Amino acid sequence: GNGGSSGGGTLVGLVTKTDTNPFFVKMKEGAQQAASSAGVTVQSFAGKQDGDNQAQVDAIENLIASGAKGILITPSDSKAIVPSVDKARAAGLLVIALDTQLEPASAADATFATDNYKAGLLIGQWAKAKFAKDGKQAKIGLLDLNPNQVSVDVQRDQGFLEGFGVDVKDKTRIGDESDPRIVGHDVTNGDPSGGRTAMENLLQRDPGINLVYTINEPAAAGAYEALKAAGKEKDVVIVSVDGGCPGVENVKAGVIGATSQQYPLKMAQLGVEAVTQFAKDGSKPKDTDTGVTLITDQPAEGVESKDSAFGLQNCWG
Amino acid sequence: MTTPVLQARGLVKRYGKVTALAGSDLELLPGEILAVIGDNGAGKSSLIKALAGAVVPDEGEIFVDGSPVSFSTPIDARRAGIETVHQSLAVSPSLDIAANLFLGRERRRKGVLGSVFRMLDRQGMREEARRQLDALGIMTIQNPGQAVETLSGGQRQAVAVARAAAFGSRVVIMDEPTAALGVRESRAVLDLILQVRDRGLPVILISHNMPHVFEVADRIHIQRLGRRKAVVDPKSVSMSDAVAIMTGAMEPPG
Amino acid sequence: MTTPVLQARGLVKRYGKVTALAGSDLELLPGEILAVIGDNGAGKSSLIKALAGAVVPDEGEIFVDGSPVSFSTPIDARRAGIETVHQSLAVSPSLDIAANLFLGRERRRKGVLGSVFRMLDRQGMREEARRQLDALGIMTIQNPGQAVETLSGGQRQAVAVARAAAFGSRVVIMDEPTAALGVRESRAVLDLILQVRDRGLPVILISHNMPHVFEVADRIHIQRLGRRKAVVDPKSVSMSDAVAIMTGAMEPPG
Amino acid sequence: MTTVVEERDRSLLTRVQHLLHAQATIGPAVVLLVSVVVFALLSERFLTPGNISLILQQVAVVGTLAVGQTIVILTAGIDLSCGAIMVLTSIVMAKVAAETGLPGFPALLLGFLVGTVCGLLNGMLVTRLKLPPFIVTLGTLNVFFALNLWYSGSATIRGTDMPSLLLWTGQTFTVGGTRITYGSIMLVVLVAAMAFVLKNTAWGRHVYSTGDDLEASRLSGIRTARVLLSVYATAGLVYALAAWTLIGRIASASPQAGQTDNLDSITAVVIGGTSLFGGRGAVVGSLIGALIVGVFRNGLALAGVDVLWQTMAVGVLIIVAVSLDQWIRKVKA
Amino acid sequence: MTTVVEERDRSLLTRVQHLLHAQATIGPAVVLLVSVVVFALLSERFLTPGNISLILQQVAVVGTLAVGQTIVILTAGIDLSCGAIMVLTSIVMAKVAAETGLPGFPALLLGFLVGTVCGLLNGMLVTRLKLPPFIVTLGTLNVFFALNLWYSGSATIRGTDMPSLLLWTGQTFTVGGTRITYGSIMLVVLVAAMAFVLKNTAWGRHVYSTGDDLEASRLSGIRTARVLLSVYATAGLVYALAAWTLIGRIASASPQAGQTDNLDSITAVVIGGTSLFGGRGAVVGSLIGALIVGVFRNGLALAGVDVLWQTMAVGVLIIVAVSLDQWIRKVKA
Ligand SMILES: Nc1ncnc2c1ncn2[C@@H]1O[C@H](COP(=O)(O)OP(=O)(O)OP(=O)(O)O)[C@@H](O)[C@H]1O
Ligand SMILES: Nc1ncnc2c1ncn2[C@@H]1O[C@H](COP(=O)(O)OP(=O)(O)OP(=O)(O)O)[C@@H](O)[C@H]1O
Ligand SMILES: [Mg+2]
Ligand SMILES: [Mg+2]
Repeated sequence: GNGGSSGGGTLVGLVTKTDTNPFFVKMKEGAQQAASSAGVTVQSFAGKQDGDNQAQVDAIENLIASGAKGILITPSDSKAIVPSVDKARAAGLLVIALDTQLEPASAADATFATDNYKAGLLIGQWAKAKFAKDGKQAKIGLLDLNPNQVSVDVQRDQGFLEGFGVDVKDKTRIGDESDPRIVGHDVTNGDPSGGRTAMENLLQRDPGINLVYTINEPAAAGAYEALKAAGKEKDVVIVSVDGGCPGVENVKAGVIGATSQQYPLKMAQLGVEAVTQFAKDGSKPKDTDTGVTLITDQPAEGVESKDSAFGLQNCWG
Repeated sequence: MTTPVLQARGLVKRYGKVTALAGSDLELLPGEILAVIGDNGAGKSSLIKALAGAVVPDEGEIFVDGSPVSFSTPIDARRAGIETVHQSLAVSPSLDIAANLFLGRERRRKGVLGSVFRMLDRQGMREEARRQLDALGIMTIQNPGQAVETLSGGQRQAVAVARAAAFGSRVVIMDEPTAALGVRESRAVLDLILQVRDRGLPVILISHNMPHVFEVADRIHIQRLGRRKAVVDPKSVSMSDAVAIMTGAMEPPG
Repeated sequence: MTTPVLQARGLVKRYGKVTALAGSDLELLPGEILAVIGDNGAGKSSLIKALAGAVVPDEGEIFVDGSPVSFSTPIDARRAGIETVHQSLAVSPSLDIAANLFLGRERRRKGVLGSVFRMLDRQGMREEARRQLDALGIMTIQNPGQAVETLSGGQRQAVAVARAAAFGSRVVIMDEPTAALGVRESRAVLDLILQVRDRGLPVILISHNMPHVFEVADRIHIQRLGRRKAVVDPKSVSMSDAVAIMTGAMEPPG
Repeated sequence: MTTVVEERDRSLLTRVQHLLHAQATIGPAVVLLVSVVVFALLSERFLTPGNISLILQQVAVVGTLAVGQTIVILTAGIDLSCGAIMVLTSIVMAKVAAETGLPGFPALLLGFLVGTVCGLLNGMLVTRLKLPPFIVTLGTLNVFFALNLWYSGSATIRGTDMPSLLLWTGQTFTVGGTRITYGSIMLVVLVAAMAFVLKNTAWGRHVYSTGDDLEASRLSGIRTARVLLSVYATAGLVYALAAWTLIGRIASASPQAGQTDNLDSITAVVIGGTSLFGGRGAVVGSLIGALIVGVFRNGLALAGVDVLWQTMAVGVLIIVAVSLDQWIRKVKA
Repeated sequence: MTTVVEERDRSLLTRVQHLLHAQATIGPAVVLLVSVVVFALLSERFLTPGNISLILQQVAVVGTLAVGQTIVILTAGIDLSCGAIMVLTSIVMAKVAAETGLPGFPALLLGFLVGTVCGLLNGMLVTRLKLPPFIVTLGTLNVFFALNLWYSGSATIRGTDMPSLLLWTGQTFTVGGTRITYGSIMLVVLVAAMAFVLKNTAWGRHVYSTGDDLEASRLSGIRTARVLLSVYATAGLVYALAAWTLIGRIASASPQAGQTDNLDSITAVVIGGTSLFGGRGAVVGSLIGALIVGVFRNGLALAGVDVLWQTMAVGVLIIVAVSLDQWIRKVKA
């Protein structure tokens, strides 16, 4: 039972938020692929659920104790994890934040991430352009993660609204907007079943909803089922974030209007390579934006995007 | 010599370090009331639990009508026609009286309702319960559909006794059936025991109440320290001698 | 006339639709053994539960040495010197014998260990328990440090009785203390009751065992349908008359 | 004067209490009714046939789980692993069908088998090792969940890759303009069937009796170990039905689903008036319990209440509903 | 011949069983010992002073919660809200101090007060409404968690904004080259103190007795309602201590923390040999139980086992450890 590909003496730790979300599972796979080609070992850890900070603290300590050279982490609580990261760095480990920045970002040696805010912004801009073109008045429903207002959740949600041209007021809080176009928020736990229930309830509140933001593609898939059941799937535009293969398939199938594709495999690969390099010569990497690409088959004026064929080539699982 | 209806030979039962039965014998003859007396902890309940299939003895043999049997569950004993009223009653408080009477041998409806849908014949069981309770004449329970938890201790005892009396086809065993009962209720149970015997069924009665024992028993089995110390005839041995044997103050005659 | 040590007037207790006590009276005179008899469900346990503070009656008054009291918890009754052996025993199986004897009135160590650290005087309590058990002379428990769950039913009963006898300073109440006991164990409890009375403490004894009742009681309180039906003198009333009154077959004399 | 009025009030209250006591599930039913009325007053959208059908759909998964949970709790057990069994089952059904092209019906049967086997494992541990069900299912919860992650590779299986039979529970038919899913109907049929079995068969009686007093039941000649085994296995099968409903509802099989469903199903059961001590309760109550939670979540969402306060409301609801039920039961028959 | 050998084997086994039975917490202790030995053989890094200190740090939070959970379970209760109380308390301590500049000591006291009040609320609901503790704490779990999110605004409070006293539990001192946190020491002291109180005071006896048989205790003149209230309140206070340890451990106060800690603390308690039926068990066992889980997680991690299989291992561990304990207890004294 070795959690990683067998390899040389260099141990790289990967700490993700959960091991159920496909996004992190792919990240793990990416890290292991990179590890086998670089000849190092990856050991992965995960929290039991989003926000499980303690498990990540334990993981960092266990990695320090195991003599790891570096840690790649997607923080569950980007503030609360910082002291543990400091400890790891003080013990001579290279710490790279993947996907989500630490607060402050300088707490990590480097951040390999997508800008989640930008991911939200892109789908917001796309939706704005699309609605302007169609000459429709938007009625927006937002399907967020959970009541806890974790940073990815907030950044994607607020980015989307900003991109759509809504005054978001406090950028760090979901739900303090007063724009009349917003019908409401509900939470999904990022899974299809939660997405469906949340969508159903929002539709009950206002059956006229025609634009739905979703925290991720599984939630979007659930939301689509709710819309389909209500016979409204043709009239409503769903936007999402992730860029997983099922999600891009859904873009192609017209289920999702546009999604912001992120690259967990790339993040993990770069991370493993950076730690390998660090182990060899002690050189530290720089912050890298692994990029975000808007995937849609209905390109909108003024918003850069790629089609679903590109998306499928680059999707992560 | 008549074959005993129920016979035990050399029963041993240990609980951890405690030896509840240390090689106990027992013989129940056809049509008799056999009383079992003994101090607290003498192994009376353990003995009849073994006969009722409620515990599996570590050693020893049990015979029904002369043939060896081995009871691994209470159901085995029941199949052999042995019905028991345990000291702890063994009724299900939330079920009603009829349900308790028929517990573990429910009747199904006739026709497809019963064979395919496995529906219980509630009405039939209630009526039968009513009939049984009346036939035994032990008490006036108005409604067999009443939950047992709403009954008084005496009434519950009566339900347990009625069940054993109604279904026992070979032996009825009663472990201290009158311990919690009032004078009148005890009387009714004693009458019931005599009535069961008169129907030809032998009865094993465990009791601490010597007057009761001497009134109804045909023979008295005296249990002491996990063994059968003696079997005496109540007509030829006095109450105080029986007690003396039971407590070890006197050696059994013969 | 002597003031009763303990007196109840017009006690009423209802459980939902059931009326357990329908205006019951009781008088316990100094130094006497008052037996309470009655059918199952006559309200005997309910009556003494009210006297022991275990239930709060819906109506009625209780007097101790002539002054009205109101017990809202068992502790209140205990403070008034009333100790009770309940029908359900009320011992804590996982604790040891000494702990059970002192349950709710633990002794602390002397000095700071006791006053600041509130440490129990285990050793002292064990020794005292040993002394009490010996003094009562009811049995041979080797080790007061033994858990109650390892005792037989009779031994548990003895622990409960010993507790009441040891701590009762005004009244000792026993609800069917011999129901589950063997002949010898019952004898010991009866002797204990007489011994308590001889120390000057009055005793209330509930029992279904008429020979026992007629042997030890000074007066007999007959409870019927939640009321006191009569108080009789065992020396002037026969056992069968008492039972007849109890079951309603006869009206009380006078 | 006041005392007299109070007296009369109390007796009125007592009479209501008695009335409610007559029928066991009436307590939860009253809570449901009251909440429906309140939410109908708060929002005119609430009491539309469409919304009612929606609530039924939303509670279908938890409601189905609650049916299995009910029979376990009736035996004085508890099942923390129900959500994990459901998810594992849904993944097995969907993945085998998607990968090997197994047709819908055998895939479904395979799922039922997996659910039943998981339940049976719980039952074996409870009856053979004589461990408290809480501990057994706390253990197997982790085991089943790990198996789920391992077998699924944490990947979601899309509905389009599955045979349509697996998605059937999400299909709708229309009655008087209202769409109803087959999953909702399945739940109602399941509840009716289980209620029938519990009430009218010997097995049902033995379930109650075993939960009421295990040793007494054994002495009465009930094969209690067999009853317990059959209860856990049946519960596993019911969780497999829940898995089917789940697949239909989200038109996919997701290894992430169901992680809070164990406590949610227990919540439905206890709000529905079944005693955690076993032997008392009814499966219809659990359906009502699930509906109460569903009505609350939906009604509060319609009223635009923040999810934060929805969470709190469910917490308060649990305590209030169970207290009310307790109060009603206090009357002796 | 075989029978004879088997007989001798069995009697050896029986003798071991008897030996183990003599001391209640010896079952869990044996499990702990065996796992330490096994992991030490698997990885040479395992049995280093640094790693041992690490494990102590890692179990400090759950271990502290388990102390409170133990006394609740001893009264035949269960506390699903412990994690929620801890998080709420940590947020209140930290936020009040960070926002109003309240010094560390009063902030800490305020936190202790909040924890105690939360526990008291549980206790009141259990004793006044006579609801099963499972239901009460299932309800208050939601309530406290919602309050936590509401009061914190879901924002993490950084350690740098807090008075240093709140972070004290995370400070270390060095013994023979090994760093030990004050939080670990606090846990050990807390366990010792609680074990002393349970064993040597009247209150401790009343806790056991109340859990053993509530009605018998009441009739014996124990104020059982007061005992229960004090137990839940004390547990709340202990959870506040856990909150302090938590703040020190993560050097911040996070509203996201502690969501799975209720089941984790119950796991520690049951692995530690305390009976869920009340009246039997010891707080030292719970510490050992928490250590067993910590050793497993750490040891498997050092051995490079994937987190997936760690989850499964904990599931199996629960069942094995409790079965072993049950087996040891089967011997009558
Ligand atoms: N399940 C058990 N576990 C451990 N010991 C037991 C068990 N059942 C009985 N014993 C012990 O076995 C011995 C005999 O018990 P048993 O119940 O057979 O006595 P008894 O003669 O029926 O006593 P009583 O008159 O009090 O009912 C006692 O010492 C008792 O403590
Ligand atoms: N807690 C209770 N709840 C409901 N009914 C009760 C309760 N306690 C007693 N009763 C009822 O009150 C009546 C009197 O009961 P009580 O126990 O006082 O009788 P008793 O004379 O002691 O009978 P026994 O000789 O069987 O002990 C009975 O009908 C009984 O069912
Ligand atoms: Mg016996
Ligand atoms: Mg009584």
